[in-house]
Amino acid sequence: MADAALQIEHLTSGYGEAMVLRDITLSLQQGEVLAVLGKNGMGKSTLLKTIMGFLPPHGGTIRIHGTPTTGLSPHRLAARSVAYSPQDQAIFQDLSVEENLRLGLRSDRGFAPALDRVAGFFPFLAKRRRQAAGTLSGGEQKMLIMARALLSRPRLMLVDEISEGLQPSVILRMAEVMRSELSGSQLSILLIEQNVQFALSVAQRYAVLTRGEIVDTGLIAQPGVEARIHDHLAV
Amino acid sequence: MVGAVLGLTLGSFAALAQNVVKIGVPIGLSGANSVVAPSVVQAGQLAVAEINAHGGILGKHVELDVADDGSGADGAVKAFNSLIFQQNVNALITMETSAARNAGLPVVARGKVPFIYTSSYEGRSCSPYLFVDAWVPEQQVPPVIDYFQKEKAAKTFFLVGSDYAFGRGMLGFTRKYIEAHGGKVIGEEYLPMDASDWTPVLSKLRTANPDALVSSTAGGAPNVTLTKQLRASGIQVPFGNLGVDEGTAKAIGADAAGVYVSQSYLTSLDNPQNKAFIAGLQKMFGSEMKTPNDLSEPEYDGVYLYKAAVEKAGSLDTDKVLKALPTVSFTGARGPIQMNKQHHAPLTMYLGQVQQDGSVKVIQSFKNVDPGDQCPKLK
Amino acid sequence: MTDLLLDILTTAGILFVVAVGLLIVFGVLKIINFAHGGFLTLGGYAALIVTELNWSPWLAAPVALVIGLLLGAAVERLIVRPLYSRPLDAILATWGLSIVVVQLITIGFGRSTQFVLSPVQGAVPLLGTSYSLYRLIMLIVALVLGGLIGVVMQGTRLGLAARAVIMNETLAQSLGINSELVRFATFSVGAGIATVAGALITPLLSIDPLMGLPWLLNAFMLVMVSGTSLISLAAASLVLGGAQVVVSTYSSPVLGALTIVVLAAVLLRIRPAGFARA
Amino acid sequence: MSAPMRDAAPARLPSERFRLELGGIGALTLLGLALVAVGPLLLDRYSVNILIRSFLYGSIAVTVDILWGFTGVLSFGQSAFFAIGAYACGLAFSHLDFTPLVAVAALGGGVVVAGLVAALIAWLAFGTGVSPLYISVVTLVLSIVFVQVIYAGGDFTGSSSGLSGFDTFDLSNEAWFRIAGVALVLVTLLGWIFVRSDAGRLLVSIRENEQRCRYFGISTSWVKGALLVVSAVVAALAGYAYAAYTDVVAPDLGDFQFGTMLVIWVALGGRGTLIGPAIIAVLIDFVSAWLSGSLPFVWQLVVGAVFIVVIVIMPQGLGPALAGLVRRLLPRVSRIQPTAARLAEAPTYDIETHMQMGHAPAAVEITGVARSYGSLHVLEDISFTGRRGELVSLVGPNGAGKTTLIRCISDGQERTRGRIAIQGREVGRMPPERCVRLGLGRKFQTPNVFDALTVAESLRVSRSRLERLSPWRRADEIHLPEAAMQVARATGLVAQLGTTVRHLSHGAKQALELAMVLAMEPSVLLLDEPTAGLTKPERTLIGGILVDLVAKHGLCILLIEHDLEFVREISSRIIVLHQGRIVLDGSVEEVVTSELVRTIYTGEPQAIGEPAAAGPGSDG
Repeated sequence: MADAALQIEHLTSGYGEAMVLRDITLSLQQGEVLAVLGKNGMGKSTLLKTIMGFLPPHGGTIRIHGTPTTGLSPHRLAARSVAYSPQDQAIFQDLSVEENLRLGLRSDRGFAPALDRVAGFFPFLAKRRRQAAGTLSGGEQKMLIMARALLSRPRLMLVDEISEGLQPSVILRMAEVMRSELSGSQLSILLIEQNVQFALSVAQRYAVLTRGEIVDTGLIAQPGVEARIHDHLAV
Repeated sequence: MVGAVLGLTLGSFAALAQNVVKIGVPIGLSGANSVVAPSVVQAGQLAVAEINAHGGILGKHVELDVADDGSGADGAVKAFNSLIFQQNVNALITMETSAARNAGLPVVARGKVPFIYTSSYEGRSCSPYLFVDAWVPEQQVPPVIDYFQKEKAAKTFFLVGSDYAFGRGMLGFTRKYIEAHGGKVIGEEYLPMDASDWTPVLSKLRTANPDALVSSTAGGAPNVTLTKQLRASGIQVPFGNLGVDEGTAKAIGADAAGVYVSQSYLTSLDNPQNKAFIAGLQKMFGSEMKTPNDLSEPEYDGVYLYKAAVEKAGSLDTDKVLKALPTVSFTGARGPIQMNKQHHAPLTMYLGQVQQDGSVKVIQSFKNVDPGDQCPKLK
Repeated sequence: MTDLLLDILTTAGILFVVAVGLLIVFGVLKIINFAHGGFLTLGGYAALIVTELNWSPWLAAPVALVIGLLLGAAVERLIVRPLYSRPLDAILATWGLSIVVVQLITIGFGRSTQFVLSPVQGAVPLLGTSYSLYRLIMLIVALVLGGLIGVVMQGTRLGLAARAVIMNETLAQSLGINSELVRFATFSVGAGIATVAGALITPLLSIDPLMGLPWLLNAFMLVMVSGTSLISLAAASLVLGGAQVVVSTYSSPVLGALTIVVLAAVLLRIRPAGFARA
Repeated sequence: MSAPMRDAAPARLPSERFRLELGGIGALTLLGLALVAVGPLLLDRYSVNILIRSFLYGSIAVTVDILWGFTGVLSFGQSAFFAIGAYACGLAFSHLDFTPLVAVAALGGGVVVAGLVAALIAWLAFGTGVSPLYISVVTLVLSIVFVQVIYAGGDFTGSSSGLSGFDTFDLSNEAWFRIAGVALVLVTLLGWIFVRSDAGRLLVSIRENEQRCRYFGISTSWVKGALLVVSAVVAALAGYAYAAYTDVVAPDLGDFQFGTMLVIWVALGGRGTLIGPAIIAVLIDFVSAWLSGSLPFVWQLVVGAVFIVVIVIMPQGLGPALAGLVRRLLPRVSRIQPTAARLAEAPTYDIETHMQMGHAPAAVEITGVARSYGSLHVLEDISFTGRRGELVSLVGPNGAGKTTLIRCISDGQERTRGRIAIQGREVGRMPPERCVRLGLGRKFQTPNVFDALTVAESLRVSRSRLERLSPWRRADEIHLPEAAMQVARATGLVAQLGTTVRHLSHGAKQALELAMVLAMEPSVLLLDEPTAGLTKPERTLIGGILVDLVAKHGLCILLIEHDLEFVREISSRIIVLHQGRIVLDGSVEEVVTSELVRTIYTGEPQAIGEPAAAGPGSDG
């Protein structure tokens, strides 16, 4: 049996004394999309930061493709084909679109064909490659983030609230792009979301995070899932 | 003055010392004087070695104690304190910046030791403990100005100096002398003693376009930077340097060629004492020998003058030595030197011009130039 | 007037060359390297060694570069790296380092002021006046150095990584950039540029163990007002250096020596972010 | 002869501890004075000579430590103040006759000039919005300017030569030794008493968290400025003595290297220990002078190298490192007993008393408030009124502008447009410390506390606006209003009064900050996620206290919360913010059932119209 793309067991993590995540156990199979849903302040971003090596976990283990990664620095994880798109400050505002994209690859070799490929998803990128990324609109910036993550053909993507503040049309486009990249590749995605509809349109499985704990998890294909999730997220 | 009276009655602390005569040399091994200081130390070491070879002073072995004063006042206080109170020297014989000398004098007064100052300086520093065997403006400035006015038909002068007592004192006298002799000073600029960028001064010099330039900068480094930058700027003007010595001129190299100097000692002086002096240095220091110069030779004379005074007094007692000092004489490379009642020495002065190889060619000499009234209150 | 203009331009050039090493270290590492003055001094002594070995004065800068790169690498590993999270302590520790450098130089070379040969002599006719050739060369060096750093930063993968680390180190790390390596390389290069600058300014001036200090202070103030931008540094060098020349020429050199620090302090009070993003 | 009752290790009272320590320092003081008295008899002339200077330097090192080690103000310019005092002496005695009148006038002049310069520096460096690093930059500039001014002074200041040989006090070296020695002992003793007093703890709290202090209504700029002025005066006095003794003043006294050397001594001796820097300063200067003849470079090299090692490996300094070593070797000798003040009820403050005065104004009234950063509008047209006895929750997704709104209410400099009144009084452009005095209390999102203080000390500092802190003793009781007391009791803080805040759990820190804010007796309370990172029982507890505060004491609370369940339980009213605007202001019931709120939270943006772009620029 192939190793899971991401296997998290009994993970506890937080900032200093404050435990934001408690005893999280999750697994993401190869080729799968797992949506982690939850309201603000429930520890979703902390989960990604811990996986990516920015926060040292207080307990538990993280394995990526079977190899324990606890203690590895972020750039080493990136070298292992993990692409991380943070929620805030995810682009270099003062760098050009092209420079932002170049940073998605470990070297400049193979950049041209890779750029052509992602420009196929988001044509505006090719046209605006010289423009400073900070001058793009919010939606365009999110698409740039997605394109940069896909550029290196990662095996595991960690995506933090990519749909936040986007127009419905753009959200649809994002979902399409993700689905097409997933088909026939080894890519697995851990999707952090508040937008339930978007999450459900891309993911196969979901987990609900509330106050640092997983309170519900299951397959999206089940009937009545959407209502169930809404219950978790409601006021 | 209060200290002086006490000093005369109490006598010297240092006199209680061991069976050696200790001579302190507080000097600027670092900072502005660092270029010239090693040659001064060598002159002192030579004198001491010679004296020891001939039985010392009053049969006691002579030791030289050198302390760096950083060419400044603060460092001088530390160096003087250390020499007088820690090393218990019997006398101080040294060449220093005016800042260091002024700062050291109160320490000398407290420690009550004779202080022979061997540096040319701006004049009028008076203390019962202080004797000077080098020139003052009254002796040095006239040869240069007279020569520029007569031979170069200079009417307008530009003065440049380091901003400290010596620089201002020399140029103050120079300005008076020029104006008293019908010349005109069209610019007078100072840079801090440790400054090394003369660009703004040179800009003004270029704009003023004088007939002659006279400079009086601190010891070594400012002389070098000024001369180099003046040459690099392409400004052509007769240049009299009141602060440069032969060793420094050599360090500057070809850039110094053509500069006029007025000195009481030059290596090219043709007399047996000078030949013996240079030969002695060569023998003692070999390849390490620094070119002797107008600031180092007086140190050699100073040590011998002290020896003569001690021997005449028959004691190391400060009071007695101070009384004997104006009465003794020594003939060194600069000729016979005797300090007067006002603690300064009449000297023979030479106007010279630096050559391509850094040596100085004597153009004119002036016999026994009197320092004038330096310290009329001392009797 | 032409002279004044040339004075301003060449002074700005010299200031830029002296400060740029400090600037790139500050940009990438976010710490002020107070050993910068010590590195400048070291560069001066590298030039002195070249002179004493009777090598061509043109070799002074390359020799200084090698010394600076190696020393910078060692210093980053041993002293700077443990202090990344304590920027104030990093200032103090690098100042301690500059004391050590000064004392080592003093032990090795003595305290006295020394001089090096200039690779070129005298003045050249220019725009109706004659002007110091070496100062003009310094202006060209500044332009070339600024251009070179600009090209590296803008045109190469290394420069792109460095800029990414300057702008957002966390994001750069998550994109696979080894920011520790970037910091290491940057500090080493910054030290190398500092020693080269020290070697380049010495033919104009004199060498002593403390020669780096006044330059460090000016460079520090320039970097404080420039932030992390090369263009800002060029502008600050021109404006503040120009003010220094004007004040020195028309008022007094003593006041001129104050111009840069005082103007920079005033600028920082009015606009804490300095020239950057003005 | 009955044995005293023994409690289970009660915390020692501050006054007891203070007296105990005072005994220790008193013994040290006597030892110091004795050494100063016999020193000249035992030491040779040179040592006496050098130590006079070393003692004076030691005094300035103590002032640098109070500024930097305790208060976090790193000044490179203490040398300039020292030199100002020295030049006052040198200039007066050089240009005027030496008479007692001139001597006193010069001393006064030096002190006044140093004080004024320090006040100017403080005004420049401690103004609002000025970078914390600026004080270091501007003091660096001060020392450079000072030296150049002396250079420019020509014959008057002696330029680079300095002034020397002026008539001065006719005192023996022994007398100077005793003057300088006693001065050092006194400065250290007074400094020691001050930093250990209640007021001294305020310095540490400014160093630890200046923002928190300002939100306690403490004018930190004023405190730091006053401290700088006093330090400058002490340095100037030392400088005056130095000049009078050595009979020399030179520009080097005020330069940047000397200023930096003072900082190095303090770092080596141990920041925040006073005695460490004093001893190290004397030791290093003395040894430097002794070795200046034989090993000057090597000695400087050793000092520099040791300094680097200390900064990198033991940033606390040599003194504390040695003390730590001793403590480890003798584990039983110095067990430090926890020290803590008792808590006592403050005379009840009651907002109702104000209310009875009739037509009381609204607790907080916000009219048309907007905040933009350039073209980015974070808040637009926010208007609402918070009344007494009301708990208003502010909810909304990330980036809705909730925290920005709190910031605008508590700092008059923040908003771009609009008016805010607290208790009927306009906030205008007041800085936080003045807003707070209108009756505001603000708790930050992440616990904003003083890590280096104990719980009791923190509470005392938070009360400093209501109860003056003594600069020379430590009080045993802290008077807390009932609400703060309730928080402290319910969360177990009362049992941890002697614990250093650094060692508290996250929940306890949150509770402590809340207790501190309540100790200020605010009428309007701004709470930014007070329960973030707390466990469920802790949250319930805090919720109960908040409800109580509103009901019993008539406070008005504005609460930012993500946990909507919690909001639902405690709020009397909910305001929903979205993209910088108020989209709903209503009762709990209205908000909970609102379709609009549901869509905001589950991300179906078409329901609330066109979303603005997250960044500037046009949408593409």
